[in-house]
Amino acid sequence: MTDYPHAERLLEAVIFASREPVPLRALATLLPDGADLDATLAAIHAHHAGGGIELVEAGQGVMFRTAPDLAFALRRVVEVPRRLPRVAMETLAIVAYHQPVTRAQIEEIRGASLSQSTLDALLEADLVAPAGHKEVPGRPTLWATTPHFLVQFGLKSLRDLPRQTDLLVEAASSSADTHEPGPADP
Amino acid sequence: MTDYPHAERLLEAVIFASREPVPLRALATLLPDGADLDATLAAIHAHHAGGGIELVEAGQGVMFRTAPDLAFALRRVVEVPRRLPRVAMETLAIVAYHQPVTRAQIEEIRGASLSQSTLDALLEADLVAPAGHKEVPGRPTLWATTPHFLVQFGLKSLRDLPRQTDLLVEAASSSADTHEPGPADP
Amino acid sequence: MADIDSAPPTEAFIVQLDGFAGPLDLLLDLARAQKVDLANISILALVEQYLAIIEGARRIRLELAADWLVMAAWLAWLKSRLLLPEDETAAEEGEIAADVLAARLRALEAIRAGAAWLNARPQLGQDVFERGAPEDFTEIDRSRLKLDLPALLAAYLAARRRSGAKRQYRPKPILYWTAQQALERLTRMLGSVPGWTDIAAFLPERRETPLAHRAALSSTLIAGLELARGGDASLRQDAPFGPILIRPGAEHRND
Repeated sequence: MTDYPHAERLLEAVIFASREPVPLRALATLLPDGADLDATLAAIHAHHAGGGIELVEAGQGVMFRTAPDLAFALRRVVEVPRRLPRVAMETLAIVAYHQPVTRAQIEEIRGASLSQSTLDALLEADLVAPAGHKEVPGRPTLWATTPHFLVQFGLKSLRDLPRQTDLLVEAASSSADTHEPGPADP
Repeated sequence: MTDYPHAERLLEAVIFASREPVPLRALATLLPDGADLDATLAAIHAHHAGGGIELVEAGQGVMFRTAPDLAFALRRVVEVPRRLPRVAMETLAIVAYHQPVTRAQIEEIRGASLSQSTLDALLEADLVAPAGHKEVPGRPTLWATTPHFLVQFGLKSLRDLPRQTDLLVEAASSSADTHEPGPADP
Repeated sequence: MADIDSAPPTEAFIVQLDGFAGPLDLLLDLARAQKVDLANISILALVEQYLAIIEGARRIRLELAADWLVMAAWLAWLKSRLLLPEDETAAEEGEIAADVLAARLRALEAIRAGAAWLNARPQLGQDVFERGAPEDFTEIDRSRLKLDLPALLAAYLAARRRSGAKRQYRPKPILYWTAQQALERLTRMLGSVPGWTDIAAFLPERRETPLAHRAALSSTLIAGLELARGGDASLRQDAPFGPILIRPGAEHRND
């Protein structure tokens, strides 16, 4: 369509194929005799003006970049969902099965202390929420799962969780003394 | 300085940004409503005609690459891997024409054993790849060309390979010269 | 066909035998040297040239690769069939074998032409070049959580199993009211009671078993004695096995 001088074609190709911005000095050595570097670069720049790509200066050299205003249209968002850390998942599961439940109870069931960051992560993900206080000295906060928890796990209600007895065949008897009722129990 | 429609700018940018060919389907999803893919690509192609880079179809998509006639000048600037030796090219041609093909079949056609270094070179260049096993005793590996093979040689599909009978006529008419030009040359 | 015998390039071939990728490669080159369509080459002339080259090569280098010699033996057999067939069957065998050889040469020639065609194309990375510095507009969004029920259940089982395993080593929890607990309760409550009060009033509300009740009573008595020792409370029992009364303050102050 346009009439390209050889110098312009050559520099365009070299800048295109290079991995790094091409230093002006390197471009100058490539130019055919008599061709002017600035004029050639200006011609390349003009040829692409208003197009999808543009010639830009970078450091001591030049390079092609896609036009910045197109970045939004070209942006492709790839969702890579995170997994909850194991500790958070276990805590969530205990809240789901034993709610409403105090922090101390969670710690007893897991047999390990519960860090604030784990609880924060579950709160931030809107998976657990405070559900009043237990009426014992110190009035500790009770924790329960949120409606969002049900949505996230594709459950219609807490009753959709498998019963503890179906899940914990051998642990069911040993758990009888401390924390019996599962969410499916009335 | 041409007046660019938005669709043209957008596709130019997205094809330019990628090192690999961009599948036509991906381009179609990016296209603004009402814009025609073929027409837009034709416009981009025309805009770059005669320039240092050109739009070509390769594999299932389109890509920009430098103009072939600049090869000599570019080889001085851009690092170029060694060309495949004749044995490797012949082996590649056998795989291309007879795929999927076993090693024994390749050796039968060339009347010589296939060296490990030749196979390594083709694998390393991502030109051939295993394509299952032949269901005969010993279940030998079958070999086929890769998608990159098409890109490397600027082919849209394996159907772009000239027919062997046409090649023989070509070879016979150009008598016993060593390297006759292929039909793709102007 | 006239110049086949006039220009046998045997000397050159002997020297360059290593340059050929096997006997078939050499045969094809010899065939091409006949400068005619591969369909019309003289197999007999080809065979004689090959045998001459191998013969010459053996004079120079005894260690000739096996496949060159195998091909030579087969071609010698083919030559005998083509030149002096013992009978009609032998002649037919010779013709078939010659056809097979010609077909193999044509197949190899076609592949060579294919390789040449590929070689003549502008190759990416050799003659034409892709974008050197590609741009990636992909953004990774890790804000969403990957949650599924099996993982939740597995986590629950893991938590229960671990704590279950731990529980086996734990001593049985003390369910009884300790003297320490009684002391705290008594200290807290005694201030709000003006006069003599049955010590049983200071027992905790929850006493599941008679044993727990007796344990709580004795703990509270010990706590009362402890307070009396420090002068913070006074104790009194009016009759044997009667109720034990307690009030804040030392004994002598009220007498």
